[in-house]
Order: sequence, then structure tokens, then C-alpha cells
Amino acid sequence: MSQAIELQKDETFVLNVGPQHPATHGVLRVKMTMDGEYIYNAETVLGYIHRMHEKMAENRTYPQYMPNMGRLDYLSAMAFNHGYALVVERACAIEVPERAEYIRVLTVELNRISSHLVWLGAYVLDLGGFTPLMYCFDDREQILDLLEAVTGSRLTYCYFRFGGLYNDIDDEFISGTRSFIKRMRKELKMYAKLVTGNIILMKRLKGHGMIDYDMCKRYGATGPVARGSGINYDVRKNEPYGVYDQFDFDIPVYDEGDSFARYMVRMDEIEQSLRIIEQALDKLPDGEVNPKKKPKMIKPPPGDYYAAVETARGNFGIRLVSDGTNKAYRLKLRSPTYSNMHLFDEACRGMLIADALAFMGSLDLVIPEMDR
Amino acid sequence: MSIEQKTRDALAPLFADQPPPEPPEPAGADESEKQAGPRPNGIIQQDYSARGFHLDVQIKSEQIVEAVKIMFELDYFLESITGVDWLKDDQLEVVYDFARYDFDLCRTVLRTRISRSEPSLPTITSVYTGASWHERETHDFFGIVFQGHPHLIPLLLPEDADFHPLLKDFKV
Amino acid sequence: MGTQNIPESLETVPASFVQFAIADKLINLCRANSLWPLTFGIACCAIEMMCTGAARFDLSRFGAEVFRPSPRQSDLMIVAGTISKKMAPGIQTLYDQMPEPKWVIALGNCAISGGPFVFEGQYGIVEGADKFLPVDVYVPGCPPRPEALIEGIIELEHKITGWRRWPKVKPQWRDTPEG
Amino acid sequence: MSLTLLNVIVAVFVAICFVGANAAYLVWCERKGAGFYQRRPGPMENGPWGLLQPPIDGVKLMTKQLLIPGGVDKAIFMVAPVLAMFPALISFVTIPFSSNIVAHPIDVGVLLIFAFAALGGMSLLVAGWGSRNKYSMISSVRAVSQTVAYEIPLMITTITVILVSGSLNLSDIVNQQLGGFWNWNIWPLQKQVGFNLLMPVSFLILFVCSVAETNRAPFDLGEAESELVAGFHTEYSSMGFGLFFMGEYANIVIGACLTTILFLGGWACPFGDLGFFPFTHNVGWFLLKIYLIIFVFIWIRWTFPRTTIYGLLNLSWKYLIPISLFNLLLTAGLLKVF
Repeated sequence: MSQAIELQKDETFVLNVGPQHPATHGVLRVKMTMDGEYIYNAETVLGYIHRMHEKMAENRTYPQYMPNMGRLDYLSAMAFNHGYALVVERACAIEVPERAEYIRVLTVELNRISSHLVWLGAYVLDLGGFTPLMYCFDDREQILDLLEAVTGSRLTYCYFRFGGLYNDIDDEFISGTRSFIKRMRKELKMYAKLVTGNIILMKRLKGHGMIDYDMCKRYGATGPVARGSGINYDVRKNEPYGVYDQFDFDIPVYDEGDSFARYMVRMDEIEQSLRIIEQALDKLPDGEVNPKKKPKMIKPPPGDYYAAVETARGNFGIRLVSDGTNKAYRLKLRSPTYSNMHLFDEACRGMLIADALAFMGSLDLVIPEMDR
Repeated sequence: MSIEQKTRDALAPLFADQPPPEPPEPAGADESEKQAGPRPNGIIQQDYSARGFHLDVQIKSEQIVEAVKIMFELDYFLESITGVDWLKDDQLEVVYDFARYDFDLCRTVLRTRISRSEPSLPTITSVYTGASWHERETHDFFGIVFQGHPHLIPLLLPEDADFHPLLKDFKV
Repeated sequence: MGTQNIPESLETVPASFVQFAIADKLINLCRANSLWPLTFGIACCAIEMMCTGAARFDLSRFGAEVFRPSPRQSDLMIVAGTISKKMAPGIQTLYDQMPEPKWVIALGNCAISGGPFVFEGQYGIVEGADKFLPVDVYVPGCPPRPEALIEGIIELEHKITGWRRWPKVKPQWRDTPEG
Repeated sequence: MSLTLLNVIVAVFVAICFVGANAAYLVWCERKGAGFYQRRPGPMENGPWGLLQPPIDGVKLMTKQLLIPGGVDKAIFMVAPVLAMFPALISFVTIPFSSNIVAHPIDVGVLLIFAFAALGGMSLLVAGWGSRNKYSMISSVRAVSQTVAYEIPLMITTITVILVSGSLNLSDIVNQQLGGFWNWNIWPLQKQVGFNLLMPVSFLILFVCSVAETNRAPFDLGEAESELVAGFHTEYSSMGFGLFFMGEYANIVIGACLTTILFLGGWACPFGDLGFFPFTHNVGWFLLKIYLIIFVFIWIRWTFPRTTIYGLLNLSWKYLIPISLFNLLLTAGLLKVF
């Protein structure tokens, strides 16, 4: 629904959707020049939570840098652990035992569901409904209990090791996950009734915040933002890593490109992750979790390596340039929200401020992952 | 014809004026890959499972916009722009990562090397608008000036920042 | 928690014509029991703060449920996350905009001392909220559990009123006999 | 001092106490209701079931520093909260709680309520403009266009009821509906209503308009927390914000009273006057109906997300006003025929 009205430049005022604003869920600042309630132009300012992850990589050894992965995108931290472990295993050619691969898939998918639940709660909170936030956080607490029993932390996981895992899962975790899957299926039906079927929500999301294929391609948007605009791109399917090729799950793709499409993509992804977890639980092989002979000191051969994994927000890539010592020479973190948010400036021209903030919610932002 | 071959042929004219490169190196990086000096310009086939990308292309810094246009026509999307500071070669390297949305997998990497004394590079925001933040960030961290960039002010560092933290000789 | 050595609340105000000690106590009690926090989450600790406000660890039991978005109506600033040098002036203005009786809780190691992001070549973060804000209660952890934030708020109430709501739980290992 | 003046002063004092207590404990009900809907207990620690929470909040708000930010239009800034609270108090003078409990039965009670309701709408504009803040300015423009858009259908539906009952005095309107719930105004097939089928529809329109009038729930565009920081009362600190807060709840009580009197038969007992105590027309039934309607207000708030400004205005200008106009003409015509 692009606004046909033309906006006069002279009578605009600059509104700071400032670093502290309920809808930005973090410290992101958007300078909007507004004409009344219509946005004439928007310019995003980042850097309010720049935590120098890439500089730290250069004076931390490889195992010391793993906790940073949990603090980049704290909502789907397990996938970031997976990315970092993958790039170092690819560089040092370390073999990962079968059981460890399955547990990795299990924990990453559980973490993806908890990330989508936080997004759902925060998104409907942006649209004005306060109750779904509480239901989503209540379900998420179940996942956090499961993962905390195994990894020890609720949010910023540091569970993966190069070639394996920190510790093995016990059968109490397995029975807990099975009961969680049953409960989550029931909750998904309730969410469909309470939120998706809500006429006010439909009116606010359908037809707003349009993103087309060309904009995705020019900005490099990936993840649910791209899948909402008809792009069938998911790193788990396009570049299968780990044991993802042994599960059958499909990638929800909607091609309307509006906020409602992105909303439905994420809701279906919760269902798909539940399917993956079920298959992972059924096919879980037993055996060791860490490789027999672990390399004493991780020293990747000189050269540069690249690995990409699918996090809840898109394709997270790591470019590792190593010079043979035990510290990375240069480590570049390609964060998905960075590219997804970049198209906000162009997409929100001519929108109302209420629709623009709803559109920003549909992009599912985690600001420290953008600022790195 | 596989997408890798198509990309190779599309990028080949960039090196028309160069002597044909000697036979491509063996796939997969052997341990003692000590290159004498900086690598000659050209396309190298890499083993995906070992390095994570398929084509590794090094070009001169003036040909960047032309190469990126070719990649845009071949329907790649720009993943990221990385800066690397080779202090011992007194050179700054800028790496462009490209990937594809569809299922024929071909991750391509474009590299250029510029001298540390006057680090400047043409901008590619005219082709990929998404590159403007990547370039601003690389400018923040390495001080590389991207000519023609519409809005080259610090993105992640404070507005008045004049230091470039990721350079190897950076002192607080 | 940093509040062990707070003075007992003044029983008698020296040399004033009318004693308002009892009224002060009542006002302090009311202020302590209805602390309205400012929604100001910066990073990972903000998610734990939302968990504290959510269903399981309900912060509204203590009257602190109303997360006011505007600094004018809030009287407790929970600094939840890393303070970067670019954000520090913003936090300072927010703190100045809050009306008087205001308190600050530094939630998480980043707000206490810069946490995991302190290394010798660091250029971007302010190492701790107490560099430019008067912090009342420090809640350690990275990120601290929701119970720790609730304990921090109870500790703040202890500091305001001088009276602790629930008995302070002694950590378990002290009681077990040695050896 | 003549008797009626003393009577009015006492009545206004009682109304202030009623509104004050009501506003305080409605906040408590809202927070406990929110907790109930959201799987959490709500205020528990301060007093049994958190019952002491409202007075604690009140004392805290009173003892906070009343901060007038610089560059603010001081006079308007200070008047706005009073304007938000004042109309609700005055309207209580004419609300008949029971046949004899009424502050001052004015013959044009309905007119007085609407006169002061417009004043309430103006307070939002004055607050938004006075506090020199871009967010409050946007929210005040939204809030005023909303109150104007929803006052018209409110008045038209009230006129239909006045047409039916023939008098502007609220007590007369209720006296017409005494005797059993079947002859309340809400039911369509009645002699006094001229067999007009659209009466329940006008009840719904009145209810929706009173929700929108008080800036609540699906229509809380004025104080849209997640978009406009805190709407028109962004710059108000302690008791300025407190007055807005209580003004909102006082307006909710006024809206509920109006709906009850016009459609649900005021203090009429649903089973007619059966003589023994609980089943006579007394104030208990009036309060019961008010609190039921307020419960529905709270219920709506915690289930629905917020509509957009154009959706809100479309609803009023394109749907509510035409329907209520048609209903008015239909009632007038039917009254002429029967």
C-alpha cells in the first residue's frame, strides 16, 4: 500500500525514534523526517551498543572466544555457537561424533523456538496487545528450563566445543522435551486463535510493510524477512551443514511480502522446528559426545575460511582469517539483522509512523547483533 | 552448464590483459601454502568442504565496480564486505562475499588489495544499495575511503571518531 | 549487593520544630513498595528483565509492574546491559530527566564493571555505570537470573526503608560442617 | 446558604470521594485482572492480595517531585491535568444512583454530561500542545480527532433514547424502565420503544463509543505506549500524571453509568419490584451493573491489540455515524406510527 500522496519537503520535522524507545527493543535510533504522521525519510543510526566483538577476537584464543558467541544474538545464541564451531572445525578438519551432531541440531531448534516466542510476544506488544507477551514468555520458560539443565545458562549459551559438546544430555532432558512438544502443539492452536485470527491484527498486518525480491537482493536480506517475500532460501536446505540433510522438514515461504507473510513464516517455522526435534529425538544415536583424540591447541592452518548457519533471524556467516597462531588474525561476523534492518530506511518511506514501527517489529531485530 | 562455470566465464574478461595464469593450484589448501608475495590476480577453484566457498577471485581495485555488476546480473546477493590489514605486506585487503538465493550453490569471493598509505576504493552502492552500511563500517574500522559513497560518516563508532580500531598498529 | 553498611533511618531529626520522622517512614515505605522501573533495556540483561516482568517471576507482586516508557513517570532506572561510549550521554540525559527520588540498579556485569568486554585494547565501552551514575544496588551475573533482579529490588527496598521484607537467605554452604 | 447549594456541595464532595476510591480500586482491579488473564498473580505483597497497592501508589505519586520541564508553556501545562479530572467530577452531580440518592436532579442532566465530556477531550489537546514534545503533539492530534469522531455517534444514540423516554432528566429515563429487565431500553420489541429492532445495536454503538471516548484498549491511540512513548502525558511527572490516570478511570465510570442508565435501566432490579430487600429497585443493582460493564472494559483492554488511526476514524465516520443516524430516524418514524 505505498502512499500515493506526495509529501512536501518544506513542512517536515525530524522525530527521533531515539535510543530509548519501547518499540525498538534495544538501543537503535532512527531519525525520521516526518510530514505529519507520514514518514518522509528515515535514517538509522547504529553503534549505541557496539561491543567490539571483532576486536576481541584478535586477542582471545579460539576456545576463549566461544562465550562471545552467546552475547552476540542472545535470543538464538545456540545457532551462533554452531556457526563458530563449524568454521573452526572446517579450518582444522576436526571430526564431530554423530551423537554430538544430533544434540547440536536438537538444541539449536529448541533455541529457535524460544527466539520466535520472544519475537511473537514483543511484536504483538508493539501492536498494542499485552497479553500474548506473557503467554509466550511462559512457554519460553519451559525451554529455558530444559536448556539450562544441560548447558548451565538460560540465555547466553556456551555449550559447543570444537568437535563436540560441553556435556551429554540425560534422559530427563529427553522426556522433558517430549512433554514440551505436546504442550507447544496445544499452545500453537491457542496462539492461532488468540493472535492470528484477531481481526484487528489482520487489518494492521495485511498489506503493510511491503518488501519485494529486488529489495531483498539489493540489501542481502535473509531469513524469515526474505522467506516472507517469496525467496526460498534457508541455509539448512541450501547449504546443508551438520546432519540437517537427514531430517525431512520444509521451509515455509509466503510470497505476499507484507508483515503478515513474515508473521506466518515464523509461526510455521515453530511447527517445523518441532518436527525436527521429534525426528532428532527418535533417531538419537548413542555414543561419545566428544571426539577421542582432541587437538591439544587449536591452530588452524593459515588462510581464510567461511561458514554460514541459519539462525532465527537469517544467515549468520563467519569469515575467519588465520595466520597459524592460536589467535584469529581477523574474524568477520556477518549478522543477519544488519542486512535485514538496512532495508528499513528505503521501505518505510511514505508509511505512517504506527505502520513503520509495526514493520520494524516484523523484521525481528536484535540490536547487539547488528552493532557487534 | 553449472553456475560455477557460468560465473567463471563471466568473470574471465576481467583478466583479458593478463598472461594466462599457470595451472590452477591443487584444490584444498595444503599445509605449507607459503606464497612468495601477494597472490597474482585470477580465479582459483576452492574446495567448498575445506574452505567454505567455491570461487576465489582476486582483481585489481579499479575493476571492482565492473566485477560487482557482473555478479549482480548473475543474481548473486552481497553477503558482507570484510577488511583485513596485512601489516607485513603493508597492504589492506577488502573481501566481498557473494551467495545465491536459489539451490545451485556457488559462494564466490572477490578480493582486492590496496596499499595502506592511501587506502581508497570505488564504492559499489550504485549496484548493491545494501553495501552502504558494510562500506561505512569498513571505513570506520580500517579508514578505507570509498569514493562516491553517498553518506560516508561513522556508523558504529561515535560521530566524531577519528581513530580506526581494527588496524594492527592501533593504540587506544 | 553493596548495601550492608547503610545507616539506620534517622529516628529523630536534629533540632527541627516539628518531627516528621513517622511521616518520612511512611512515605519511604510507600516509595519502596511502588517502584516504577523505566523500560530501558540495552542488551541481554533486558531479556532477563522482561522475564522478571513476565508470568513466572512476576515483578508486579512487589508493585513494580508498571514499566513506564517515559522517564518522567518512573523512579527506578535499571541499567540492563553494556554502556557504550556513544550511549553514555543518552543515559545521562535519561537519568537527569527523572523526577527526584530516583534510584539506579546496575543489572549485570557489564553495567557493574564492563563485564566480559573489558580487554586492554578496548575503545568502545564505559567500564561500569557508576562511572557517571550514582548506583544504589549492584546485581551481579551475566545475565543475572530473574530471581537475582527481584533480590536486587528487595535490597533496594531495604535501603530505602531500612526494613527488609523477607529474611535474607544465608547461602547453604556456610551451614554444612567443614570436613 | 440555601439548602440546595449545601446539598450540591455535599454531593460534589461525596462524588469526589466516590470517584477517588473508585479510580484507586479500579486500578487495583485492572492490575489483578491483567494478572488473571496473563497467568500471573498481580500485586500480592502489599497488603492481603495487594489491596494496599493503590493507596501506596497514590502516596508515592503525591510525594514525587512535580517537574515542569523547561521551554514548556507553563500555564497550559498545569491546567491540562485538572481539565482531565474536572469534567468527570461535575458530571457525577446529575447521575442518579437510586430514586432518592441523587446530588441535584437537573432537568437537563444529559446535556450537562456531554457539555463537560467535550471539556475532557480538550484536555488531551492542551496537554499534548503544552508539553512541547513531538511525541505528545502527535498523540494529542490523534486523541482529539478520536474524541471528536466518537462523540457524534455517542450523542446521536443518546438522542434516540431521549426521543423514546421524552425527557432529558436522567431520573425520568430510569423511571420509564422500572419493573423487570424486559422493559429496559435495550430490548427491541417494546411499546415504549416503538418496536424498534435496532435498540441493541445502538447499545453496542454507545458502548464502543464510551470505550473510544476514554482512550482505552483497542482505541488507545492517544496514549499508544509502544509508538508514542507515553502519549500526551509523556512530560507529566508525579501528580500531573496521577490526575490523568484518575481522570481516565473517572471517565470510565461515567461511561459505564451512562450506558447503564440509558439502556440497562439504572437502579431497576432485573426481576421487578418483589418487595423484600434484595429485589427492590435500590442502588445495589446500579453499582452491580456499572462494575459488570467496567469488567468488560478491562477484559477488552487485555485481549485486543491497537487499531490504526485510519481504521479508527473509518469505523466512526463510515459505519457508526450512519447507523446511529438511521436508527434515530427509524425510532422517530416508529414513534410517530405507534
